[in-house]
Amino acid sequence: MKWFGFIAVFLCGSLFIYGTVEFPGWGDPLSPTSTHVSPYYIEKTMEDTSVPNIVTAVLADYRGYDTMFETAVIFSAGIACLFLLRQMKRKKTDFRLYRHTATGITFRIEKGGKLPPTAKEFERIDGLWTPYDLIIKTTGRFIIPFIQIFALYVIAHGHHSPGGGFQGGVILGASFVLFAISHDLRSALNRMSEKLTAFFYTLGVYIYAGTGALCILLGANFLDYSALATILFVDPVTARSHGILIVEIGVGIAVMAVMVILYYNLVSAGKFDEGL
Amino acid sequence: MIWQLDLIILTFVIFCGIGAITIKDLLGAAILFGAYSFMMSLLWAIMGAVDVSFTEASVGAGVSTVFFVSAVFRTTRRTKD
Amino acid sequence: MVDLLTIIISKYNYWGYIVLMMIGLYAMIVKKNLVKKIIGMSIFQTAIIFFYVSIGMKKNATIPIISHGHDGGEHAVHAVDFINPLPHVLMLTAIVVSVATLGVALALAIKVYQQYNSLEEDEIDSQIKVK
Amino acid sequence: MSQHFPAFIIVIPLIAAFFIFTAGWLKRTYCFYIAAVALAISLFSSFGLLLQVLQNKVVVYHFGGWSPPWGIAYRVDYLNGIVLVVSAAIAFLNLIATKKSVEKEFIERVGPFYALYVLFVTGTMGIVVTGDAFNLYVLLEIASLTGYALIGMGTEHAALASLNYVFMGTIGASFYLLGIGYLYIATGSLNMFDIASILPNIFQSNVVLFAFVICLTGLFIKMALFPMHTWLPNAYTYSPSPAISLIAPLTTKVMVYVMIRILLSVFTPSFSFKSMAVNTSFVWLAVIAIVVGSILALSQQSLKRMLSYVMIAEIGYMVGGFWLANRAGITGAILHIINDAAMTLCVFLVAGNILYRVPGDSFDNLKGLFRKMPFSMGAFVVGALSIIGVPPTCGFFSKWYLITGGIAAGHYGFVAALLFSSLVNVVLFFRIFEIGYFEPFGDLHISGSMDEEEKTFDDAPLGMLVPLMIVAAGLIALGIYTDTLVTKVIQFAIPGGIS
Repeated sequence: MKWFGFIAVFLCGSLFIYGTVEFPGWGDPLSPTSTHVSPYYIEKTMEDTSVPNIVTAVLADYRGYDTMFETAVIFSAGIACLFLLRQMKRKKTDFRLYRHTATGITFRIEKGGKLPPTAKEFERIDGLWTPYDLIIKTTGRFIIPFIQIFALYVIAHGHHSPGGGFQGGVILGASFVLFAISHDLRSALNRMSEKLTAFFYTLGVYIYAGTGALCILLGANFLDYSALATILFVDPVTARSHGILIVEIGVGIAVMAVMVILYYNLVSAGKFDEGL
Repeated sequence: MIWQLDLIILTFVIFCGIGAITIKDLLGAAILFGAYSFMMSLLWAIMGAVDVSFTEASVGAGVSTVFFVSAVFRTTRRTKD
Repeated sequence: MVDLLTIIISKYNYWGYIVLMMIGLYAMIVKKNLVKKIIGMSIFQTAIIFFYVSIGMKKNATIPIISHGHDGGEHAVHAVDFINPLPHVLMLTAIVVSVATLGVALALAIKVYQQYNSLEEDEIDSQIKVK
Repeated sequence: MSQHFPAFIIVIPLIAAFFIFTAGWLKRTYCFYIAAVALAISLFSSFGLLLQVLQNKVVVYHFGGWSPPWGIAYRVDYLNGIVLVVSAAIAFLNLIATKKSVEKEFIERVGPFYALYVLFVTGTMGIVVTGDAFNLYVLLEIASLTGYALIGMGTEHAALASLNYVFMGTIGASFYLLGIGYLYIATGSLNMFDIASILPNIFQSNVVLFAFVICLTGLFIKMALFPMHTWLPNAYTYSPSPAISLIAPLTTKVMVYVMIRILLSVFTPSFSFKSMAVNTSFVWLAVIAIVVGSILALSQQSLKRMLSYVMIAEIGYMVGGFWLANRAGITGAILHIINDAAMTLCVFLVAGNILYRVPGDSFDNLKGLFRKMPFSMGAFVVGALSIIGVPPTCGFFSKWYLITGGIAAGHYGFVAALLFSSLVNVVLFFRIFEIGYFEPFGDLHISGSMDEEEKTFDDAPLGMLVPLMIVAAGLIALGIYTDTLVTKVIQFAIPGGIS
């Protein structure tokens, strides 16, 4: 099987390499790709939308419809993961593990047992893996705010520099994931519960699709942000720029929440009790 | 853009890719896949695709690796090939 | 000799994408482990993204962000000075699609593991046959 | 408002999907109604769109107000107008028909289920209506992702089957994307009709040739044509019944539509049929698909698995009919997309009804079903006769066009394969009729008296039966009005150059 696979792949690859013979050279400024559609974007973006980052402008305006479905893909991945893995009935484990914070001694409490009254000195820990590292926790606490600030900057500054809703959203989601890794899944769930996450990712796609629908209500085509000029009290070009910012924020929120929910589901295999 | 640099990183990418599918430990494969994605994002940055590179660095090298590690954590590290 | 070198320089990126794609395809055809197959699938998708990014490349051009200094001077923008942005846009979408597929595939792999207690395809097949 | 119909078809279900997901947390019963309203609006808009197409020939909609090569445009003509109405109708009817069995199977996951359902419909309808090659890929991925999730929640080995579908489906979609990349490198455009206007100058280029081959390979994997069909039987057998009666009629047929769209509108017939000269080999591939699918169907022992092999054979009909490259053959292929979608919906709905009342769908469990579920089995007879190709059901007419096309093209192998497959279908379905009609239900030794058997009438609930009856009546109506359909719509969908 191995050799068969190798030979098949090798033949297929040689065929593909034969296919590159008539490709225009790499980086050729005269190739059809560089001369047919793309010059319009490069030369007109500033006039049409006043957004210097051409990629953002094309992503959220010229081909904004694709990006709406990109958000929908992420949304359906979130729901799909929830649908496949989430176990609705909570099955309680037979025992719980607690650690005495001062000494680091671990207690195992059998089913039906109760904590001693001085419960504040104990913290619950995972059954499978019991990390206790002050350095990781502190570092996590220290850098997470900076990561989040950076993520918000990336979302907001997507007009002028690389970045935008999607990248910022992923970084924002990663900060929550980092929190869940450096502490544990329960404390992450306390701060960002499942329902809150679900609320956020529907909110994100509502913002995107809602902006598009608003444009229809204002008498233009779907996602034609220039129609927003009448309610934002700006000229149509600036309205496009603002429209792009609004949908980027929507994308950011949706992506952040989906990354978090995907992580929660995968790491706890749908049980939402303990994780990495 | 310097094509020699591009070529060197391309070689790295290919080796990381081969490593990710041959190593006999799923956790190692997940980490190597992260390295692969990171090298890939460098490659794209060299080619001037800054936005794509940014996305790949955050998605491929960041979140995807976490997903792989958590899936391996919930299943098994063992693999026969 | 110089001609050969020019050909290689102008084409090796496309060959690189083919090599990566074939690595992914090989993993998906030959490997029996499901997570390995998923890794192969991701490599396969990244290779195609790599191909698109290579298409967008333009020599002697800069990244597709128009510099608009605060001096207020508007410079004329020429298409030859900037790298083609369209493939980048398409590939942002494709990366999102690939991470979405990855999430669903890993969820399914976890479900398979819960059911058969194994990730190896041949072991799962033998379990199915016994039943 | 009517100029926004192309947007409504896609956007209303999309927004509804988000509402459904939110409603799932608040009150589960709302989910179904929101989905029903959204799909009804979608169906209504697609009807309105078809009427507009009948008047104006082509309806174009620019998203974001940008004109085509730069922005994304929807372009609806006769071909996708009719496919759109059929897919919207199927999605709506199936939603109504499966309400009860969704409540039975996914009581705790109603919200996510309906959200995925509506997203799947969004993706599928988007594929049909879009005029942008890359947009098609994104929508294809939405339809596939939701499909993987819906199939993965099925019984027995569903998760594994779904994971295999993920691998094959991703390879297929990625190949399609790669093919579009090759087209992009050759033309620099992504809009289908813009590409079509540039391509004639560079037909000799081997990049275009590779784009053609790669695109087709990807689409063949997605539509499960014979050598690439391995994902289909397992995925369809183990998937939950309310999902499969949606996925089976839509996925593969829509992919056939995409093939026709790409070859007729992007590569244009003069390239696909004349310069390539591959018609006959593709028809032979289809012949093999038909024969192998039929033979494999004979050896199956359970209803859904048998039906999925029948579908592999049906894919062969459409692909073969299209590659006959004459007017009758292509008419037959387009007509068969519509008819086959309706027939598949009918038989899979019956399978769903049977599974609602009976523990399994293996042939042993079908004994005496005609007495137990007379209405469902009545609809099954109509669906089966249509698949076999008995007039006045619709299956006969599309087969008639296909055979006429085969004879006109002088391809007797295809004609023979069609007749062979019809014969095999006769054997397949009459075997089921026999089991269902003549063999008594359950064990006679335990409860043998006549009174007991009189009481065993236990058909599916009315809410499931009425839509099924509508579908069965629709099969006959489609058959009766075939002539109108062909003269009013389908003949304009085929470009003029084809005789």
